Amino acid sequence: MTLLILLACSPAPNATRADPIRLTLAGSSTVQPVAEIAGQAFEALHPGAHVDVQGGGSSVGISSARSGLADIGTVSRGLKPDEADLTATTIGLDGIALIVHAENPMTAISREQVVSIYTGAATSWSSFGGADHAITVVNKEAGRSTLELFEGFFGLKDKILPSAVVIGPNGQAITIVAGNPYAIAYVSIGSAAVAEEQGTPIHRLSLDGIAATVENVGNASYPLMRPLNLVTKGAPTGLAKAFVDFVRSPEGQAIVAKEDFVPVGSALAAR
Amino acid sequence: MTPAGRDRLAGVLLGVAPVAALMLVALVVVGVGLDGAPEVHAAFLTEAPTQAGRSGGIAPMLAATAWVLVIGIGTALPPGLAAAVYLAEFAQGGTRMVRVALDVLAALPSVVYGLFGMAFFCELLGFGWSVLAGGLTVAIMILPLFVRLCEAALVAVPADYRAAGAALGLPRWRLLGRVLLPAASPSIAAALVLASGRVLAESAVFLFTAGASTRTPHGLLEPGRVLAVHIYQLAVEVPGGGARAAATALVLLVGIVATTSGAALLPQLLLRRTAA
Amino acid sequence: MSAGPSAVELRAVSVRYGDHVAVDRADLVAPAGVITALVGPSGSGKSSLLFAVNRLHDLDRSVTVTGDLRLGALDLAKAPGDALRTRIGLVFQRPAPFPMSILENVTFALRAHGAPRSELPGRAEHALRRAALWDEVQDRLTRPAASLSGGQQQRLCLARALALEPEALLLDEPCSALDPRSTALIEDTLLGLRGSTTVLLVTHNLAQARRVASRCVCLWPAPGGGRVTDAGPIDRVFEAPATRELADYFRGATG
Amino acid sequence: MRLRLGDAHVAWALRPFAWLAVVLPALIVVFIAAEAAPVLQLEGALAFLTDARWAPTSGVYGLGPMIAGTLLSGALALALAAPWAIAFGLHVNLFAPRWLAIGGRAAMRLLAGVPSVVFGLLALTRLVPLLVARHPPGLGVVVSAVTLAVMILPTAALAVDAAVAQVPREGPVAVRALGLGTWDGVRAVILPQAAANIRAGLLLALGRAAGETMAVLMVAGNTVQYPTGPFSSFRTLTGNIAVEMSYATGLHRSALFVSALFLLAMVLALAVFDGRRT
Repeated sequence: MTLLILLACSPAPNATRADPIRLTLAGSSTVQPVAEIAGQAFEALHPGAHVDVQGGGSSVGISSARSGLADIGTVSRGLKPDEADLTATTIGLDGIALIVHAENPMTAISREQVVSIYTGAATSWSSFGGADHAITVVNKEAGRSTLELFEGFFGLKDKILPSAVVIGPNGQAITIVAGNPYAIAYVSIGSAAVAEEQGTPIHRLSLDGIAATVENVGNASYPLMRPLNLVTKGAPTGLAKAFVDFVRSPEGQAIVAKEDFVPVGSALAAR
Repeated sequence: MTPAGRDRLAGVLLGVAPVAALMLVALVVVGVGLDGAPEVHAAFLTEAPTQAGRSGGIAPMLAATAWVLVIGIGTALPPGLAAAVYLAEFAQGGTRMVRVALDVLAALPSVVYGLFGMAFFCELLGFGWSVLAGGLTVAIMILPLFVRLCEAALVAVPADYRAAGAALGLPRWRLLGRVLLPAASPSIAAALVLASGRVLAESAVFLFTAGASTRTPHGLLEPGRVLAVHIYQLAVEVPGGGARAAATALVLLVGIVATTSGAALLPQLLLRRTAA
Repeated sequence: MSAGPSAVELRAVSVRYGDHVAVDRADLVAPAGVITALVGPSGSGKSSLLFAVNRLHDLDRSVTVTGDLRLGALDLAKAPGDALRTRIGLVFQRPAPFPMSILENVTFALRAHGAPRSELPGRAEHALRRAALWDEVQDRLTRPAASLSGGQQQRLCLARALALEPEALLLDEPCSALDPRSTALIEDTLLGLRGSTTVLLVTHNLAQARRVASRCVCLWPAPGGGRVTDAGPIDRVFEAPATRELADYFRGATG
Repeated sequence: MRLRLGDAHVAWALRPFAWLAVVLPALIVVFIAAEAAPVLQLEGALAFLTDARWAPTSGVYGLGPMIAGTLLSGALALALAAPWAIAFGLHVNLFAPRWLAIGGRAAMRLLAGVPSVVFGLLALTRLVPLLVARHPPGLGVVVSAVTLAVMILPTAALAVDAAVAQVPREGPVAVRALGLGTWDGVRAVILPQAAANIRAGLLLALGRAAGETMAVLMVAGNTVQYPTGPFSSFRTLTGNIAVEMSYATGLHRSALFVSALFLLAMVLALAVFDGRRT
């Protein structure tokens, strides 16, 4: 508290140094890596600009964009009806893939099979040509945009079996599947692709015959995907607009692609 | 069973505890070291991270952690010790209610402190995401723990000293500096160690208050990503970040030994303990 | 600090721990500069009465003290607690030296009460000499007090109390844990205080009482709390005690 | 003349800090209550106990399973950590050779600073796979209790260590003087005298267990159900907050704050009950 008093009487520190123009982003942890890398690239082009990327999840993205704590909120979903006061600019797309352990013989899954597993109708891998062993169903927690997209697409609203294991971040879901030959989960295609490249013992299942790859999301043949949005109060202006435009520019979209997300240009054109 | 026999048996059985603690540390160091050790080299400690932490170093994280540790302990220690002294030595009654309040508050999930810090320090007081907001929030979080342990330490000081002091017509506060605090200093040191350990171990609080930006904070109002948050981001959010998370954790382990050992010695140095 | 010794006078003093009455309306006079022994079997409330004099019971809220307590003209109930305790010293049954050096144990209270730094060594030496400890510690004053023997520690506590030059000195069975030599040294010190300090000595050691005290007050346990059953010149009290129980008690002890 | 400062002045000067130590954290309880108010006004506190399931995005807020989960994991963690902590405190003070006393304390200090995400990850990647074969999904009560016990061990162990260190030596020495051993001294003198501090340390450790977020979140499985067996996946009140808070909005978010209120109430009951016994 003594420190607080000291601070109160000292002039605001950042007013004295050559004042960097500061741009603050906050929100979805999925978008955070892309935002950070894009931020560093943006700073190279705009000396004197400081891009700070905070985390905390989509709801922090929305609330801090509204309160002005952040100049740009990042969310890994479309805006909800009650968020009409904000403007969303899509910078990329992220597919959702079902993943199983590398040793799991299954390589493809149909929409009906997903429903039977996630409602608990089918409880053993034997009904899918695997060993007679209980399926460990991994679900996401309420509020996650991936869950809403997943439930919406497969018509599983309030129908997913209550005994499913619940884990939020993609990284952890992948770790659980990598450690459990009898588990099935759904995660972002990008994170699954990187994990497979690094030798993590998992593999993605094709959905209704369509391989869960970044390309198929790009050409809109893979149905299950969500937008990655930069959210601002009203249309983006000034430094925020410069950053949004940068991310949508070819150099920005290259960063999006490198993180195994789907660049905006191609999908929208094809849609 | 002779007394000496009982002692030998007790020595062996009880001995399992510290030995198990050492093995546990070995497990953690090996578990973290296997993936992390190859990544740690000089540049790792001096450069800033790139590619969302998958490459580059963790220098900004070291700075951010130092900031929040100094601010956190610095702002919690004085009022904490003062409160503990008041409760143990001067309070007339009603200390049980305060003690219960402190126990309850010490049990609050850190994510709740994080959200409170964001709403109170970042937004209301306008500090924004900053090491100051992080430090002050964690100070509030460790205050109950610190006060509770220091108070228990003072209460356990033998009453003979207080009676002897009173018999010499000395007011209680005269005994603090040279008699009561030195006698309680082992537990005060433990409280300081736990408080600083808690600051280093915390991720949820700082995610919402000090922020996650990967730039080195140069001022109180600048955001910074502490080591624990960096480990969380890499391990859980950033695809392919596992090895770098382990490397960061390895560096943090070294930092913990240094900080907590320093914290353990602080009371002795401050209180110039004369021979017990 | 003080002009000269003052008498300690208690009128109808009762000490209660919650609802348990330890001492019931006791009268006691410890004449100025005289050594008065307070004797009686354990449980008669001797220590409770002693601690009422220098208001040490203030430390424990569950204790209530009633009656009239005076040090000379000073009403002990109204005087500020700390101040009156500089004028009434107390030595406990169990030595309780501070966790400091031998010298600091004596000077700590002096310094805290405002004695100028320059006077401290002299006054400390004077107090240690009066407690017959100076010769044994003069060359290791900076050693920790805990390094002293039990008898030496008790004499250190005595020196610590005498350093404030109190008008009255209370002792709660000071020698019960000491060797004969230390006991003799403490008794010589007390005898040396006659004329300069009023001494009130609680003791089980009736022989010690005869040797040291010139007056004696007897407390006897009763259901309603310890009562004073006899008081007067020590020889008269020992030879012709007021009650038969006292006679048996004295004969048992000295018979 | 030295300033005649009496205890009353010093007490007056220190009292605000005591209130600060309570009011500041209490501000947080106000914050929680404010955030929890919307859904409480709508649903009433009872719904949180009577609702069968937890589906916050569709207005169903059953906290029952999580309350059971918190109690079970806290109790199990303390049951594992308490004996370990007490044995540690006694051994490093009374029985251990010098190297083990120093090494043991350094180990505990190190463990006190390890972030819970590290413990969570180690458990998830090293411990869970071992259990998966026989007890799918490997996550659940046992793994969480073990991880939690390791998390709260330093708090308890260092507090017990300090409590034992502070017991004056005369007592145990007196017991040895009767020809008895160190262990007899422990039973007769040290444990009784150190009991208050040990209980304070264990209560803080239990509080830490209730408040632990990251580690339990990763290994509990987070299924909203009453834990039936040692390997059933379950969710604690704290896990509920940590796992959903980042993406919760509106009534769902305020329902998470209601879980925080329930957690507070549980710990309050524990602290009050424990308080009465001292």
